[in-house]
Amino acid sequence: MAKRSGAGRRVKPAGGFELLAWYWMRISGLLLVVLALGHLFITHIIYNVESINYAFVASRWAAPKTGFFWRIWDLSMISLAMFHGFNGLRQVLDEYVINPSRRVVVHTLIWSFMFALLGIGSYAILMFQKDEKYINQWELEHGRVANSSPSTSPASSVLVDSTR
Amino acid sequence: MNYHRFDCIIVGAGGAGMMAALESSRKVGTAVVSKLYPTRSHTGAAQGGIAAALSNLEDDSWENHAYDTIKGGDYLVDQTAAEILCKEAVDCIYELEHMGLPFDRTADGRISQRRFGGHTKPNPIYDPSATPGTDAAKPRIPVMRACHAADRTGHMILQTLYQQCIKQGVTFFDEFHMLDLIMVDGECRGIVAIEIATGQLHTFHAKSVLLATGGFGRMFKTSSNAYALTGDGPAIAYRHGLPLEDMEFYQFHPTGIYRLGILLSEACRGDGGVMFNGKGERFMDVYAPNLKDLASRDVCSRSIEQELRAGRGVNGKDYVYLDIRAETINKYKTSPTGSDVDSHWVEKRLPDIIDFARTYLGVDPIKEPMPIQPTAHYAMGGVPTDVHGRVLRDTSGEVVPGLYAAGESACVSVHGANRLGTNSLVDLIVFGRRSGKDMARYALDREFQPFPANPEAPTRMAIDSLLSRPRTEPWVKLRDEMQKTMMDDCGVYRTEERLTRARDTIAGLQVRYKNLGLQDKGTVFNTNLLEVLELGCLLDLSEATVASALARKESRGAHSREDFPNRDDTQFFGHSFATKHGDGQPTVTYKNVDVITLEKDGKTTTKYPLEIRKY
Amino acid sequence: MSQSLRTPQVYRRGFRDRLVEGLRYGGGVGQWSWLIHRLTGLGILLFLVIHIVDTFFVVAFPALYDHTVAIYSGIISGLHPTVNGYYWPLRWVFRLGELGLIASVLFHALNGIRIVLFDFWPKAVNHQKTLFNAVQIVFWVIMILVTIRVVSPLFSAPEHVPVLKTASAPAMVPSR
Amino acid sequence: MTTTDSVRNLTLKIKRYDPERDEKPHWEEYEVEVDGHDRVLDVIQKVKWYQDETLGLRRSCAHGVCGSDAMRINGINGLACKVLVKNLQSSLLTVEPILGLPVIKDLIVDMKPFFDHYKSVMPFLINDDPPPTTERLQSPAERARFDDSTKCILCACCTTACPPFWGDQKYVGPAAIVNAHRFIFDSRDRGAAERLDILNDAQGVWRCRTVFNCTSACPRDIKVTQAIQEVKRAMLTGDIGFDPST
Repeated sequence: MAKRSGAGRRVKPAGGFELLAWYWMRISGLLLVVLALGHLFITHIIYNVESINYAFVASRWAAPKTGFFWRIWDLSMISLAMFHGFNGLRQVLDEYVINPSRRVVVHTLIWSFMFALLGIGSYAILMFQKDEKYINQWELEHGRVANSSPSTSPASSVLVDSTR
Repeated sequence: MNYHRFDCIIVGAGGAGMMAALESSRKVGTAVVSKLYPTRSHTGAAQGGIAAALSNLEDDSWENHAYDTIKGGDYLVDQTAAEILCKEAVDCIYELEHMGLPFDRTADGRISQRRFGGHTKPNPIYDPSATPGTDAAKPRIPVMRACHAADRTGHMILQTLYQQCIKQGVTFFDEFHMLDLIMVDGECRGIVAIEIATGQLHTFHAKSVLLATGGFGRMFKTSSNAYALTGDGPAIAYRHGLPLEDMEFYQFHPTGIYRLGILLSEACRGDGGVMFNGKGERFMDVYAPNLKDLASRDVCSRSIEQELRAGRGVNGKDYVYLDIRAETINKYKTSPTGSDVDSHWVEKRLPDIIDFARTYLGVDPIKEPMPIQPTAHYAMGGVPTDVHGRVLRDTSGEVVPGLYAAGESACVSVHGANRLGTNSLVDLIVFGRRSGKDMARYALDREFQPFPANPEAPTRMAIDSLLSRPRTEPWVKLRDEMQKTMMDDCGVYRTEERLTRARDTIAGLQVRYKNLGLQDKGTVFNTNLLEVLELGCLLDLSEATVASALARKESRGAHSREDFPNRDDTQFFGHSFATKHGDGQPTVTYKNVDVITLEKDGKTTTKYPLEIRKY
Repeated sequence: MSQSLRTPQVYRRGFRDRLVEGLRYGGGVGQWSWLIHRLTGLGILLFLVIHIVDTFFVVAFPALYDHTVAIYSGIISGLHPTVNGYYWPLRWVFRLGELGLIASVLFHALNGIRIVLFDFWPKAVNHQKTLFNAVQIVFWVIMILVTIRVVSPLFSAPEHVPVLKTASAPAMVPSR
Repeated sequence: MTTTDSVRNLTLKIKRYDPERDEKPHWEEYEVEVDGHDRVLDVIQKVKWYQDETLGLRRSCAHGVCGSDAMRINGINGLACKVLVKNLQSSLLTVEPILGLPVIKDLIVDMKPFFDHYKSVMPFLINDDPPPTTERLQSPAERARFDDSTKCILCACCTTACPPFWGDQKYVGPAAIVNAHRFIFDSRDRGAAERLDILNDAQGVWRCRTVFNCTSACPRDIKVTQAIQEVKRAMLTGDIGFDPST
């Protein structure tokens, strides 16, 4: 019988990209369950998706106390989602694109695309500055939006064709 | 183009073939030619165990094993070979274990062993004057000798050997079907084989060729054998005028699944299972008062036949029950552990058997008994060889240079008239290994001999004519008739009348066979062609079997003549050699049995004296 | 090693067959959950791409952003006067799409948890069907509530996005 | 004992392909008389023997231990000799070759890629220490650790039921991983690190998507997915339950 010692029950843990990728999918997936479902809950359940506009975004990202928190939330969500999603896409494509050189092309394309997306997404989150003038202008033109109140509030505005 | 050259060519990738390949490929160039992928070989269907006197659970010795082998074979066993078998078995088991074979284990980590039919040791408390029926009155008692891996021992052996062949880089020609031996001046120089996937013929030039093609149980209707077991090796040797030894001895396993013939291992009874007739009686009490259900296979099969003939089958049908329920084992105190068992224990010991019964019978053996009937199982006979696996040319013992045989296709003769359970696996390993060693030795001292021009020409002609003939009748009609004839007229019980009828039927089928045509004329994976070629082999072997059975006018081991119910050691204490000459019936001659004699006080005695065989 | 030669001709499945042949395979819940997991994943990714681009407009082109998100409510504005207006079927389509998105994310999340359980809780593999049933139950319970919440505003005019100037009553309010 | 001796008619639909005649596979139908204890293999062979001898299939032991006759029966993989007709609901039986391997003829596929994957995981005991004169010791618990994966008969039912394998035939597939598992967790073996290294690859164990088609297709009831998961965890943690360096 092989000797049993509590400490020596092992071989060296394997490392490598695929293992890390697999592990990453689990970890990021679990975090995204909280972040993405939370995000959906806020934007689609607590609020109505129709209440979302520039002013709504501004009221969250540029809020004096909580703005920082929401920006961190959205930034983590977008980065986790990008890496999770595009790694998933890579894994799917790997099953069908077998030719090694085609695979290189595909990988290059999807990762470039991902970084571009991540870039503009992060830029939006980090560089956002509330433009009061624009909000005022918009509200002047279109009427005020009660975007901080839940959609259960009574209807307050009437629709008209702006062109008439 | 399709010419290959190897020192050793091994035909068949079952236990014997791969064991030999492992040995020979260490020293010389070796290739294994097999019509199946190696892991499809029928060694994998062996269930219960492989015997070796390891004494892991109780005291045992290889002499006990040899005694059982010789007695089990009804003394028609070459005793030197049997001693080699039992002595080397121990070593071989350890070798297999070192190769990684996952045997079941005892509590202290050693190879676990179980009881098997006919495996005994002397009873330490034996008292000839004791009242019959008591423990002390039994001269011999069952012993745990069969090393096992649940009830998949053969599967583990086959997998382990294939794994080792991969490790050693043995060359395999998978799905190449041997069609002919290349014999020049009475020696073997290679083989002709067809590559099944393309239909192309290949020639293999070799210094030595091993036939390890397995059995030929498919000549019978109800058989535990695989479809692939068509005896190609022995049949081709037979066509080359080489003899076949002891063909009349064909073992019927007592416990085949009713109607299908699928084997239910003897381990069922080794682990305490009991057989019952339709009246619920444990009939083996009558036929084998000492060992009962653990008597030798031929004894059990005949007992079942007797019960069925007496109308004591279950529900008036032609089957009896095998019962492995824990409560039955406990009631009859047949548990090998000595204490009561539960159904969990049974399930752990016999998982595959239980699975087979559930799948094919719709019976849960944990709750109900299983319907069984005897099934054609194992050919004791085959291509005669010496203890190095070298094929014998005739009864004089002269060998055919370059030709070897091992496993079920060979007859070393360690099984005699009836093989002991588990000894087939021992045979494969021990004599597979010995053949491999001797082939390598032979190949090292010898140059390649000239290869004839176009040795495949006769084979090509035969195939071309088969493919060009119009189809007169379906080939399966011939096969069905052969299987029915062999089962009914050359089965467990035989008579002169039925055997004569069988001889004539087979001869008639041989004639019709020559006119057979095929539906499939293709070259790619033409299984139609292969099945017809295999039928030809089976017909030849049936012919040899019937001829040998007709010639032996006595009952011994698996050969039971109702017209000659007793063993006749004065006339028939010899191995039959059936040899074909031309188109007629084969001639049958006899070779002496190898008996070990001892010199003691100036007197010569035999080491294993002839006894009346009782269990 | 093995010397068996290839037949001159074998049938190899083409790309289409590799993609579709398996759909006829009678796999159990495992296969369907795998397939749905994969499709929802790809769907979410596609949405994410669009979503990131439109969110980028918040910083770059605030007005364009507002015009874009207004389309989600069935309102087209800022284009040519003949096009601008409120289209309730458009609003329905986006609402149902929204429902699909929520369903996708929810299923992907729940089934993802199931997959993670297989990886880190050894016994989970023996209960894969039970776990899939659990995923389904949780999914449908949540989805019913979500559907009510998401679909009910459709039966009244878009309330919170009065993108168009207030004036007389519209002609295109959805019929109830 | 359930004796369903009733004879009935069954339509057998076979996906056929003859490389010498056909461009691509097509379906053919046969009427067969079957009784209750017929296996699917028996039904197919009735066609082969009595109706159309050109039908190609592999078979040998006919009771589920050799692994020759793996095929897709009514949509799912199984051994034709282990599926009983009486357990089929409909009177239509469809059989086709297993998916993912090149088809040679009718129900026969090229098994070479499958065996190449098997061989790639070093499916043999690796232990260079001189063995003792008797057996290497192993406790019943240590033996039980890898018992499930020793049952594999290499029939390819699992590998060809695996969706990732349908897409990418370079994936080693469940069968190869099961056979690696057989040795990784054998306390007598010393090659675990090497095998884990081989399988730690995009076409190794990480291609598994826990679809469970392999587990439900296995005619030997091996918990294939479980074995694969155990290999993954061993890779992550390095824990194989014993110390292979002693």
